[in-house]
Amino acid sequence: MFDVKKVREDFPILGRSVRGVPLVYLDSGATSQKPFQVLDAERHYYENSNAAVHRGAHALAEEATDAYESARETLANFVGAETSEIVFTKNATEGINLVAYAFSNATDKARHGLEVDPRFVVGPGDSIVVSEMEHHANLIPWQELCAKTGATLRWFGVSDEGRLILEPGVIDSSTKFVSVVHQSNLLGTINPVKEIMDMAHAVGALGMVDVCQSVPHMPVDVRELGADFATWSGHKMLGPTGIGILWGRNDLLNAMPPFLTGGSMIEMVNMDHSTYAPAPQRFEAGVPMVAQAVGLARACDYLTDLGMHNVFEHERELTAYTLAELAKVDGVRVIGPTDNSERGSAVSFVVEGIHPHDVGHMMDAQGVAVRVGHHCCWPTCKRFDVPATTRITTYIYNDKADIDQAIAGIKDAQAFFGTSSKVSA
Amino acid sequence: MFDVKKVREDFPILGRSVRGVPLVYLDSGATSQKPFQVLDAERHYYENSNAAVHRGAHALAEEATDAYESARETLANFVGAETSEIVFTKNATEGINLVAYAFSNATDKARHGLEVDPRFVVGPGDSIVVSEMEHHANLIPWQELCAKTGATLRWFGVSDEGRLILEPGVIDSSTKFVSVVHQSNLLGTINPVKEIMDMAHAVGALGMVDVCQSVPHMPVDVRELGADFATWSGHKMLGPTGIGILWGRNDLLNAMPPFLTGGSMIEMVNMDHSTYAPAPQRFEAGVPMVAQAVGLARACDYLTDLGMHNVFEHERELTAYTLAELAKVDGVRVIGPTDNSERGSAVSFVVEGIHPHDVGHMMDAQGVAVRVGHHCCWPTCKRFDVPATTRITTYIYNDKADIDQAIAGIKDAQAFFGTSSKVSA
Amino acid sequence: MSEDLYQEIILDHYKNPRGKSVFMTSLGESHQVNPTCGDEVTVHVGSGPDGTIQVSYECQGCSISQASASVMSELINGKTPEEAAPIQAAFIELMQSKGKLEPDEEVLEDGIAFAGVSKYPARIKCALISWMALADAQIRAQLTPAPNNSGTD
Amino acid sequence: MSEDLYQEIILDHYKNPRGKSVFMTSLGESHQVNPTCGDEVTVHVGSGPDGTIQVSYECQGCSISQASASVMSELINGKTPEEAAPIQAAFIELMQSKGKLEPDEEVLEDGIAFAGVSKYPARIKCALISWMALADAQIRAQLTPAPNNSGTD
Ligand SMILES: Cc1ncc(COP(=O)(O)O)c(C=O)c1O
Ligand SMILES: Cc1ncc(COP(=O)(O)O)c(C=O)c1O
Repeated sequence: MFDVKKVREDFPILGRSVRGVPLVYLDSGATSQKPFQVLDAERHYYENSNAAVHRGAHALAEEATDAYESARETLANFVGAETSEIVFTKNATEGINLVAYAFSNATDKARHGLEVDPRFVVGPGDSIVVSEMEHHANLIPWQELCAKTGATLRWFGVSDEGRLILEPGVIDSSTKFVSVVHQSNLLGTINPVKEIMDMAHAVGALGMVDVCQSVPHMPVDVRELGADFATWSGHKMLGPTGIGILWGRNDLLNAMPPFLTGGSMIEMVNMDHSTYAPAPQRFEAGVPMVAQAVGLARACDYLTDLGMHNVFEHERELTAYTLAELAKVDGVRVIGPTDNSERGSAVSFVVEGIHPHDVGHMMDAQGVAVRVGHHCCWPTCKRFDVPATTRITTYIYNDKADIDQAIAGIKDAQAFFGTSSKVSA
Repeated sequence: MFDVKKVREDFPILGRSVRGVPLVYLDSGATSQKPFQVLDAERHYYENSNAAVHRGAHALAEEATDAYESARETLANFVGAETSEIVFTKNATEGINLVAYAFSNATDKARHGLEVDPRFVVGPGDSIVVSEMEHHANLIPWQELCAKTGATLRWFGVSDEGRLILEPGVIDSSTKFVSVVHQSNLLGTINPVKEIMDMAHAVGALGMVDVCQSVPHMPVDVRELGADFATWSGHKMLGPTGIGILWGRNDLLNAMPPFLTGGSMIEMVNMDHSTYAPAPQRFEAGVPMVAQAVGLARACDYLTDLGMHNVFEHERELTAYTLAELAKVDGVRVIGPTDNSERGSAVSFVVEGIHPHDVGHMMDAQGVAVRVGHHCCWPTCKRFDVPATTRITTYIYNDKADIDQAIAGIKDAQAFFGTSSKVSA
Repeated sequence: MSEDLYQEIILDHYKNPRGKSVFMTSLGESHQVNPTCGDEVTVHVGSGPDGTIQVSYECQGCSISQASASVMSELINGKTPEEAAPIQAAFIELMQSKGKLEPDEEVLEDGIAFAGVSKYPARIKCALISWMALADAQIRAQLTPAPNNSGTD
Repeated sequence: MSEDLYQEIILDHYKNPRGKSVFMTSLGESHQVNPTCGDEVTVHVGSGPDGTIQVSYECQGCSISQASASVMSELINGKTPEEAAPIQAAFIELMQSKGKLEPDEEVLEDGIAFAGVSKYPARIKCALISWMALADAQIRAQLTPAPNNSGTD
């Protein structure tokens, strides 16, 4: 196991005060903080090798291209993928949209008599399957695809314990695509994605897993997901803002029409017709986020040095502690699994009689940064009949003292709003 | 006017050696270098205020949101726009695609009976107009739109002098959209975009200007372009990689269907239906490139301190010098305007008997970084019957000594390949 | 601590909301949602026999949004559109002031308690949501001050 | 300077290209383009009476791509598919070596001059393009060594 105290030294921001008290950052599920090693790597790139990649023959351009492509290799190794299967996007949201647009673009082109891979053509009578615990990023692109093509959106429901209800018949022969979250950012649930992807493949559908909350927090091998695509963001795993990853099976990426089009993704260009490069270039139009790729690769190295198994174990322990401490506070209800198996470190809760906004505010006044709201899972909130939740999420730099501080904040809120007789120390 | 020597001190990379000789960077048209002020601003954000914007209520989230939205304001002021008209994208390529997808998405939705603004619905019989000097980023998205909708792509040709030929009839009553480049990245030509936008509006079409090569190099007021949309990249104007801008008239942005969908761009979300926020949020799905926005705003301030008029004058002078010096070298043919009016600082040329790749290589051996190839304007190369060109582009940190070094490299190439009797010193 | 946000007046309005259900005929209704937290408010606007505004509302949200709706109803109910307009403008101005405005108690009465909210960008929307719904409902009910300052329907 | 890139041998092949038009019946043709610079090469493959490979090519491109095509034709023309295969493999390996491989003159002859090119990532494609076209044309002409190592058609 690693030394949290030592890890914290790598994160200058954690030494900060907010509202006059020391910062306790428990919002890594929204975005993680960055170690100086990542910031140094980005800066080193800018100060030494910055140039347009894949477009120049001079020395700097060669160095920049090498830095960018090496970063791709690091990312591929981090999740057990082939280098050519790693597409850099600006965030996970773009990754999911990229795949959704492969369907609408292929469908449009098929209508105009162009040759496309039939697996990406959808229309009335076809279905797309998601779940009731999806982040908006893995819901709305599919709603939009259905609105544009006439396909139908279906979803797996969620049990009172916050587990997926894998009802038979949701996925059936009409299903063309299945996309589910690996670890829910609101409930913390870890879903049996391999089983779901197998269900998809059994009916000839393709499948994607939203690994935004799993790749930063546990060892993930994309081959073991059983999926065709997976996507996540760099900013949640110690990396810079503005970069994400789409992993896709090579044969599928090469069977998809392009998404964003322009420079660097072409093979031949004429005024009236163009042909396109193979993946991953096909999906990286324009000058890409080179410095961010370099920074993200450094973040992978940082996590690899800690060991992703250790990261998972560290957070498992913190989650157990968080669940236990919350259980001791009267009037607190956890939304999501309360037993610590098949769940990650996101813990959402509501406090009886106090709106999550007010809970979060009282915690913030103690320096505790937690997120309040629907966490971009509004339908999940509705499923649990709450307008919003307060959410604690942890990472490698958090310890039990941080959780204690959060609990104290909750008790403060209860005392302040008079919903509890116990006043915190 | 500003002091180039002092400016250079802000760019650590310019002190570098490549291939054993001092670097002469003449490839800013591909991407610019970054002053330490921009890098410091990004780092300061990461080390002090990093959090997910628009999604948290805690102190850091408020600071991050403020940093991000202040950056938007700075960008708006830089080009005379309203703050709500500035959409952050990952690069200019995304900006153009965003607009192109507004058309294909609206067209798809109209087909399925959904209410959309008819200005964005296109089909057979409609035309889209570009020019023969467009960057691939402003060509292929429109080819793709036409392939998906049955609309027809038309274009203005280019004269031997590298000027647009504004033939009547190219834009006519069938035209739904016109998109042209402000300053060609290959030819250097500055186009009469106001006139072209007026032609578009006269037939009821909407119009966009690709300002990738103008905003970094001259004062640009988006209102004076006469356009409905304009787009550019941050990395060409001293800013970080991974960020660009789409400017759009507010009423139009709000009349467009969304492009990327997911978190932060919503108004209401249900499992089967969602509604969307107004612009600019509508077009910024997912956690955005916050640090990059902060860095880019700092780049705007840096340029504003120099004065964009001064930047333009400085480069005008350098361009005049470059054209004059190239004219003295036997066997060099400039592709693009040779008189220094209505042109920017990109100077493309071919050297008789030597392939541009070889010219560029010999210059690189002298430390001179220039770009060789089709510069993502392959059809423009074909128009001039050259496979590629060598291109000199300058910026605020270049001076005449840099041009001298480039000319020496060209002469070296001629001597080496035996195409000239004069051997360089 | 949180004194600048949670003034006594705010807590009082939160715990004892005023004017939640005024009996009236609704002439205009507006439903507003805060997309970042899911809070919802519905405001109905009617007209009294003397041409004054009648307001009723339902609000699901945090203490700030509930207290603000209560204050809003107390301040606006029974005012003519002409009397209400400067109060509405003053409250919106206060919320946009980033804590830098000294509110006028003559105009805003209990509303001055929200001065501290304007220092918390994420909470400003909570305080404003019922006022936004009011303005929208007034337009629908055509109960804005004459001459009609339309343009946002 | 540029000695490691522009060897005398390369300049010689560039200025005096060998085997540009071999008279033959084309059994397979491949047109390849370098998308970053617009260079184009077309390679035709035929078969001699003794089952050897005949190669002819047209090339529009830089000195490296032209010289490489010339060397390619010189090395491959008149070889059986079995004899050609190790030469092709050796050249590709050399190009991917980042300057760290000592080329075998026995196998590559003039091709060893390209060792320096492998240090310039942006030029490797130039050196390889004609060899890629050759491999592709061979597959189309079914002039690959038996047993057929297919899988890339
Ligand atoms: C004129 C022009 N348009 C569009 C682009 C595309 O910009 P980016 O690659 O940053 O998206 C460029 C630069 O490459 C350009 O010079
Ligand atoms: C499960 C899940 N999916 C998707 C996303 C979207 O990621 P981003 O906003 O970085 O695109 C997030 C994070 O916000 C997430 O937690």
